Amino acid sequence: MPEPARGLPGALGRFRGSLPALVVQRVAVGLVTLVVVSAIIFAITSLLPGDAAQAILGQAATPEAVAALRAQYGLDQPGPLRYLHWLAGLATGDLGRSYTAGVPVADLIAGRLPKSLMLAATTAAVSVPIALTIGIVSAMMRGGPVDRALNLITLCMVAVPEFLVATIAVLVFAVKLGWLSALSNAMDIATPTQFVRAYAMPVFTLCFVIIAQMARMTRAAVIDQLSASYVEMALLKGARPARVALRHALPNAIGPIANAVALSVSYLLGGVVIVEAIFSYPGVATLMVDAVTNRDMPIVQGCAMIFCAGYLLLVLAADLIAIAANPRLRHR
Amino acid sequence: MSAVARLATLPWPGRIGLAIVAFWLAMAAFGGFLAPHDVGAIVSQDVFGAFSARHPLGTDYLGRDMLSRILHGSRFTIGLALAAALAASTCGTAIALVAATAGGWVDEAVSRVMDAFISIPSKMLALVMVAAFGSSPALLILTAALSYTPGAFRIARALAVNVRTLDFVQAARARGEGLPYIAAVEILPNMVNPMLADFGLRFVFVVLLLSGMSFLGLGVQPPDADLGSLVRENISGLFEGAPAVIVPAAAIATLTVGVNMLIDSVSGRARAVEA
Amino acid sequence: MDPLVRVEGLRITARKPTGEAAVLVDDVGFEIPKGEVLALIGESGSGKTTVALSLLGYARPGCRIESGRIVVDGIDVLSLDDEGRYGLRGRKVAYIAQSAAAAFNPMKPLMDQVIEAALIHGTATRAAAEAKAVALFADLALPDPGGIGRRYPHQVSGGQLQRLMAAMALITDPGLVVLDEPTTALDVTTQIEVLRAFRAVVRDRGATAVYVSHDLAVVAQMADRIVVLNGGRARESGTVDQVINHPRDEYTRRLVAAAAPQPRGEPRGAVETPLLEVRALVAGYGRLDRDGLPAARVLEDIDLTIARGAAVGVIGESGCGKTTLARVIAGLVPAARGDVRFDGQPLPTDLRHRSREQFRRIQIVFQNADTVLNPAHSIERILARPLAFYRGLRGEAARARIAQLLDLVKLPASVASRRPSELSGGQKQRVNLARALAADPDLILCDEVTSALDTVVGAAILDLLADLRRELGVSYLFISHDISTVRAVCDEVVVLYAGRKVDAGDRAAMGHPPFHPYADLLIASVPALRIGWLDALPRRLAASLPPVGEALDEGLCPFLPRCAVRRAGRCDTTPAPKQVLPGGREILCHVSLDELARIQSGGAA
Amino acid sequence: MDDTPMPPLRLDDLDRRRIDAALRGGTSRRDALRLLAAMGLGATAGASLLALPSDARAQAPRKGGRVRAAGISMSAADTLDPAKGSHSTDYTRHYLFYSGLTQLDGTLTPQPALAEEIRHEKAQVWTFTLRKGARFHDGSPLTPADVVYSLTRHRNPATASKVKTVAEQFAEVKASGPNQVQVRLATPNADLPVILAASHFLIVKDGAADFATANGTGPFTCKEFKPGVRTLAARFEGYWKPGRPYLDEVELIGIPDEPARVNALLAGDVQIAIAINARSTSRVKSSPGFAILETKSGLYTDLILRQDQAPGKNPDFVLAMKHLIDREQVKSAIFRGFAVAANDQPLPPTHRYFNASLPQRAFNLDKAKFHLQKSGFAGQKFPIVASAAAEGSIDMAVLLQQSAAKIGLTLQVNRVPGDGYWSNHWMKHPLGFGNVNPRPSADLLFTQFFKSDAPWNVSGWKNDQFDQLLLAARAEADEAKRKALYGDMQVIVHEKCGVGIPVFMSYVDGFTAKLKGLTSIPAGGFMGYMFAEHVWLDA
Repeated sequence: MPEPARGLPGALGRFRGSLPALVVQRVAVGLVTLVVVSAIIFAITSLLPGDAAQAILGQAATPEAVAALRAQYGLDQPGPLRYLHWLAGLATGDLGRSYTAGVPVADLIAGRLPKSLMLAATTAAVSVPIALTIGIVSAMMRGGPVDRALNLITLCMVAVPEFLVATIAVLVFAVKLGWLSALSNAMDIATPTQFVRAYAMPVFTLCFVIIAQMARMTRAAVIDQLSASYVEMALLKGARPARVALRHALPNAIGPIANAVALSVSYLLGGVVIVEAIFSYPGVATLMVDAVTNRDMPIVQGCAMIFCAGYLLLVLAADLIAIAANPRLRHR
Repeated sequence: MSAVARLATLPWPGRIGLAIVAFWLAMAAFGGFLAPHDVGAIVSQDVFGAFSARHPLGTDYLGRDMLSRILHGSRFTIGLALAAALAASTCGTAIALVAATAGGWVDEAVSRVMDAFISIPSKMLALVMVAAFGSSPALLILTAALSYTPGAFRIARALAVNVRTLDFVQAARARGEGLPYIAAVEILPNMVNPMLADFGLRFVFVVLLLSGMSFLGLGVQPPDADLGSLVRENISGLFEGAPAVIVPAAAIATLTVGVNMLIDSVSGRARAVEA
Repeated sequence: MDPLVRVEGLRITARKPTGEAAVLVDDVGFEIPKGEVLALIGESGSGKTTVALSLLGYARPGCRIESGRIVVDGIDVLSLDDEGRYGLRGRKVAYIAQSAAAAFNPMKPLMDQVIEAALIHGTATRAAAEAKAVALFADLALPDPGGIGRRYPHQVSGGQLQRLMAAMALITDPGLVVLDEPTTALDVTTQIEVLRAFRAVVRDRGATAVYVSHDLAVVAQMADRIVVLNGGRARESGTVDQVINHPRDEYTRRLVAAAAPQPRGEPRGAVETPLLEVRALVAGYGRLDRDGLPAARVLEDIDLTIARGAAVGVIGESGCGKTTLARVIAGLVPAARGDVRFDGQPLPTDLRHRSREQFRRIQIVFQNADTVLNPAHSIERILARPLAFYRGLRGEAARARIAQLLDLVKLPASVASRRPSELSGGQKQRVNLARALAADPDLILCDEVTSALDTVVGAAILDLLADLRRELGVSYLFISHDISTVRAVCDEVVVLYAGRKVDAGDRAAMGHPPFHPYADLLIASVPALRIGWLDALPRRLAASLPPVGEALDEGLCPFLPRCAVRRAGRCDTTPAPKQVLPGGREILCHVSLDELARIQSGGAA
Repeated sequence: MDDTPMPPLRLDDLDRRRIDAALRGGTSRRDALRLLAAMGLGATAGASLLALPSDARAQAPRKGGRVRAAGISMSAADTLDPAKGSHSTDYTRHYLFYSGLTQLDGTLTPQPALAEEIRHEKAQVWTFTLRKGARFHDGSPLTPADVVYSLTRHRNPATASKVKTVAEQFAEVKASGPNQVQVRLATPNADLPVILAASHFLIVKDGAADFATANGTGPFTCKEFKPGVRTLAARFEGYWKPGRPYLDEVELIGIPDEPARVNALLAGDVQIAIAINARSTSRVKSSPGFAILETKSGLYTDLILRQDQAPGKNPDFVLAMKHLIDREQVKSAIFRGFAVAANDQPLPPTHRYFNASLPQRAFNLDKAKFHLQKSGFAGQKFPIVASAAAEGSIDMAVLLQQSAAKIGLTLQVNRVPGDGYWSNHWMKHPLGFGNVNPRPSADLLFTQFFKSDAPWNVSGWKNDQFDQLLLAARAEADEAKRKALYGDMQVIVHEKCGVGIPVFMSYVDGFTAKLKGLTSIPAGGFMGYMFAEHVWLDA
């Protein structure tokens, strides 16, 4: 699940100097993080019993067959050595070759990443406005029945297992009503109608998962600001509550909100295994899960890199938005 | 103002939440003993049976008594989720305190590692962990804690950094206090309430992770099943509206909502009192 | 004729989180004829702001206007519905808040905020409103009236913000303006400018105003009538002259007395062995450059000596480096140059190299009592810590000592069990002080200990400090922006400007010219409790100076741009010399002391 | 399975010509008869050969149309290399694009396919005469070289073939004529034609190594193949079966989640879905316009008791466990009746070598208790390893746990992840589960899973008598004798082997009623994974 954010993102505290400088610094730090991730991934996956050779042969795994295959994949080399090889490859932009499929990992990911991004983007496009609206409304009516109701609803939404939401949605909209397609393998989409048919339900399901998070964070951030004295000042100028919330409080809350959104959206890259499985949506998350079950470490690593990079980019974007929105940081 | 004192003056949502939480805690504690049937016993020929006198909550996909299975299952969901969420929040806070008070490269390094962990999808982590060490309650807790500690850390660190700049911390430094004292005695108590609120959501996440894991065929060992697994294993009864799907789902919903109602009003109240 | 504002039997209550109601304002009533300025005087918690806000039909969250009647310009405010109130606020009644820095939205350009009310109420088109705003900026003597509107709050000074807020209030030509402590957050030198500007606009427009303040001296300059509030009740009301010159109410008398603080304790020569010696100190913040100097230098070449049992005051406007000085001595900010000796021993300016004993003997009391006490701990725990930490005192012994300490700072023993949030500002400051005393220190660094407090409470704290010094023989480094408080407690006074020590001398010497031009400005800027003081200000302080073109290079007198007596060809070319008088008086200036003395005793420049 | 109507392919007079050729052809009549025998075609079977299936008479197949089929799995590991095929979706994909030398029919009897004529000497030296006019998708004709390459590549470890062990018995494979291939086996094996019908032995182009796309002689050409996404197949006009296939296009996808698969079918997103959970069948049947096809088969999930370690070492414990299996409950509770009770031996009742005289072992707590006491393991606690990888094993384990509790035996179910199950858990625990797909040939089944030195001798038992019988049966060409030998082997396994086989499960496919020509081929779901070339869409 995505994670909440409070206050300005940590990096902003340390933020010194110009925007380009910040970006450069963050990208550098990001690269370090990527290496850390790869190391962690490698460490934990090396705990897995069995390897690609055994996984591929399955029931047919006889010792000599396995040995032969290991030799073929270079699995007979010591683990750390393989890791270093992989790192070296990464440095030259080569993610390595999949054991099971035999094709370059880059190709496999390239085939699916656009789909994952599309799903994430669509979901974000739908959920973020809804979440912000809910958050702002309940912030304005904080403590009131509307606030409580929204809070309860969003909580219930996040509380239902997503595979249940997905299955119910399919049952209703695809099977019973026949409006939408039960599958969204997102192949041959030409018309907007097809697009909607394919994406409506995965997006719907994912909205259930992430809206609550963002809404609650937005609410918190806006309420934070509503207690500021410039808000009282605005009220004393005769501004109506809506104007106060939207024109005054909201701009000041953009930092934390952007951060919360970034975290939620980053979940849409790697956390959507279940939705991808149920709608047989060919995304990167499924690719990684399969890779884990097939012990296809190059793919696992590659996907991990993608997710991490995506997460870092999103957080960076959030920080930049916060900076752009904040004159104190903009004009220095 | 002590937690107990707070509970005494709760507003109605808090009281409702308290009631729900209390109910589920009771279920977790004694449910197993109240169960009319053994958790694995097949007691009926008809599967996905409806609500009936013999089986108040119907029967599941094998014809087992749902009431008994939920009574047993709630123990796992609540136990695991509580333990994991607690572990995550505590570890996250502790690490954040160290990072925030030590600052400098320690802070940097810790933050990088945490970022790294955040960016690893929790379900993926669960998959690997279970595949590597087999599925036991301890491991499930460890996994969930591992996935949600970084999130808690993020928040805790943000809080700690804010508190760190406050005058009373400066005063402590000027008094010559050591970092551990400042972290534990000066900063920590002022982070408890927001972390408490955060704990609520984290609890939900763990419950969801557990059901997510059941989807991937992980989770507690049969014949036992956590609430999420109960929903999952009976999902094919959904279209005929079998209680076997609806009841555990409802259970999860009430549980998570209850916990959050309680925590929201407790920490909210605390804030009001200090303000 | 019939008054513009009539308030009758106003009663406002608040609901505490714990449930029970508290009366904030009880049975308050007054009238304001059109064109008059009424002052609401009282310390914090007296309900003055609550009353002021009620004039806009506004009560802070958790507060409720229970009963009473408020009529403004014929409108019965309390009977208005939401729409009616929106129509009233910012149109009929405008508000100027205490801290402009907080009251401006940091995210929006100033102009948008200044004209917002006009747009909300549709009193003018955007263009017309902006034109009007620019005119107001000019009237309020704001620099670059045409352009300042495009800036953001963080880009202008506090004084300017305060004046911008006035413009914001006047943009709709409201019938009534409510000014809530509009200058409290400002330096005295800035305060004058702002007061002048306010007075000008209020007078010119014949506006009716409510001026909320805790400072009689300021009110004496601004108001026609005064209502003295205390504990939510009106203690006395009358014309300014009546209230400040012939106060009837006992509380009012205390207020008047506190307004002009009297010297406390006998001045003592610095004959004894020096306790603290600061030599050629340079300090600041940010990265250190090649020669170990910080990016932002805050203190330049500071010399300072505090004798055992002496009290040295450091004054200067905000940002002059006085707080940094205290923090360097406390070890919170490392010194880049120079050395600090304590009791003859060199004192490491880095916390980590100080012994616990050194920590114990030097205690710092921070300015803001609200944030300096850990809200999560009880008072007992707060006081117990230093006892245990420095002296290993625990259990009964500690409890006994805590009782003593509380008694020492004149607090009831009952507060021990409370939490800071349950104490008043003055009480917190006493606890803050008690915590320092718990260490039995030789030197206490007092950083603006009274500036956050009301005059009466502040005065009490000053008395306390003086007593403690007499009884315990502790030394003080007393930091303040207010020369009168410093004069009240200190033997010697050091004047800092932009990190430089520009003037220094003992209390007596600081009582009369010659002064360093900045010290002169500082001293003369302190409002006197005298009607018409503001108009009677010497011209040299009023004079607006041509700006100094090029940036000053290091070493030159930092006050040059604001200096009324600057000498072209000297001040802007060579660093100012240190002129020393008998009695250890030091002044950093080119102008000869005689000439300074002549100018400052009223002669022409 | 005499009740199942013969697939329409029987109509082709081409097939009749094949039989005649076999009967008359160069070979001696004895060999030919023996061939037929080997292929299980007694006189009766031969007669049924000409019987027209009812539904086929009812309406003539219609050409055209597009079908989307939902398999179980899809992952980056999907492959177009027959040798690597590891699950039903792979097999189905391979049958789309490739043909084998032989092909199984509704009775699992091998019919010559790319091999027009099959002869053998003592079931050891086999000669295949290749069909003339069979072409690859790239237009090139089928040559002996292609066959030789396709059969020999399995032995090369680099191929990572699933049937490497099976292919070990090909002592020599060589072109023995312009369009003849000769296979010499290490030991006689009358079931070679059956073995060669398996998807792994489908014929690829000589030298084929890169399987980014498929070039076979199968009914469809590969239009698009995205591992883990979908396979798109278009009709191959040059297919060697005249008039086949009927469908213009077939799209094969995988939907791992069973409810999702059923929903996709009922929502009309797919026209046919494999492996419908028994619990969902009522739902599919009750939805108008949809039907299910149950294929009774030899598929089973078996309880494995290692006999080379405690407690399985003890024959009484083994018997106790076998008596603990409540086959009726397994059948009804877990498989909702879509299974037939098994008798702790691997041949299903439908198999032609099934030993009907072997009495059915029943669920009997008393006997179980008796044997448990005798074994001395009463009151003890054992972990029993189950996994989703072995279908139904988790539920079976739970049922077993229940009945075991009744006789004072504590079984602790240990569910392990499906991934890595076969390499890390299967056959590695004292008590565990396995899963065996139907093997058309009894010999193959016994050789692979029960021979003492078999790589998958799951219970690790050693029974010389059994091994001798196996070799004898393999060489024995006389049907009656063979059946007797296999009968004895079934008894031995039933009595002694540490393998408990509760039920044989049915394959259940769900499909839209518009889809015609779908019949059972018990080698697996989807008509033994070969549905694509047989079915057509009604207008």
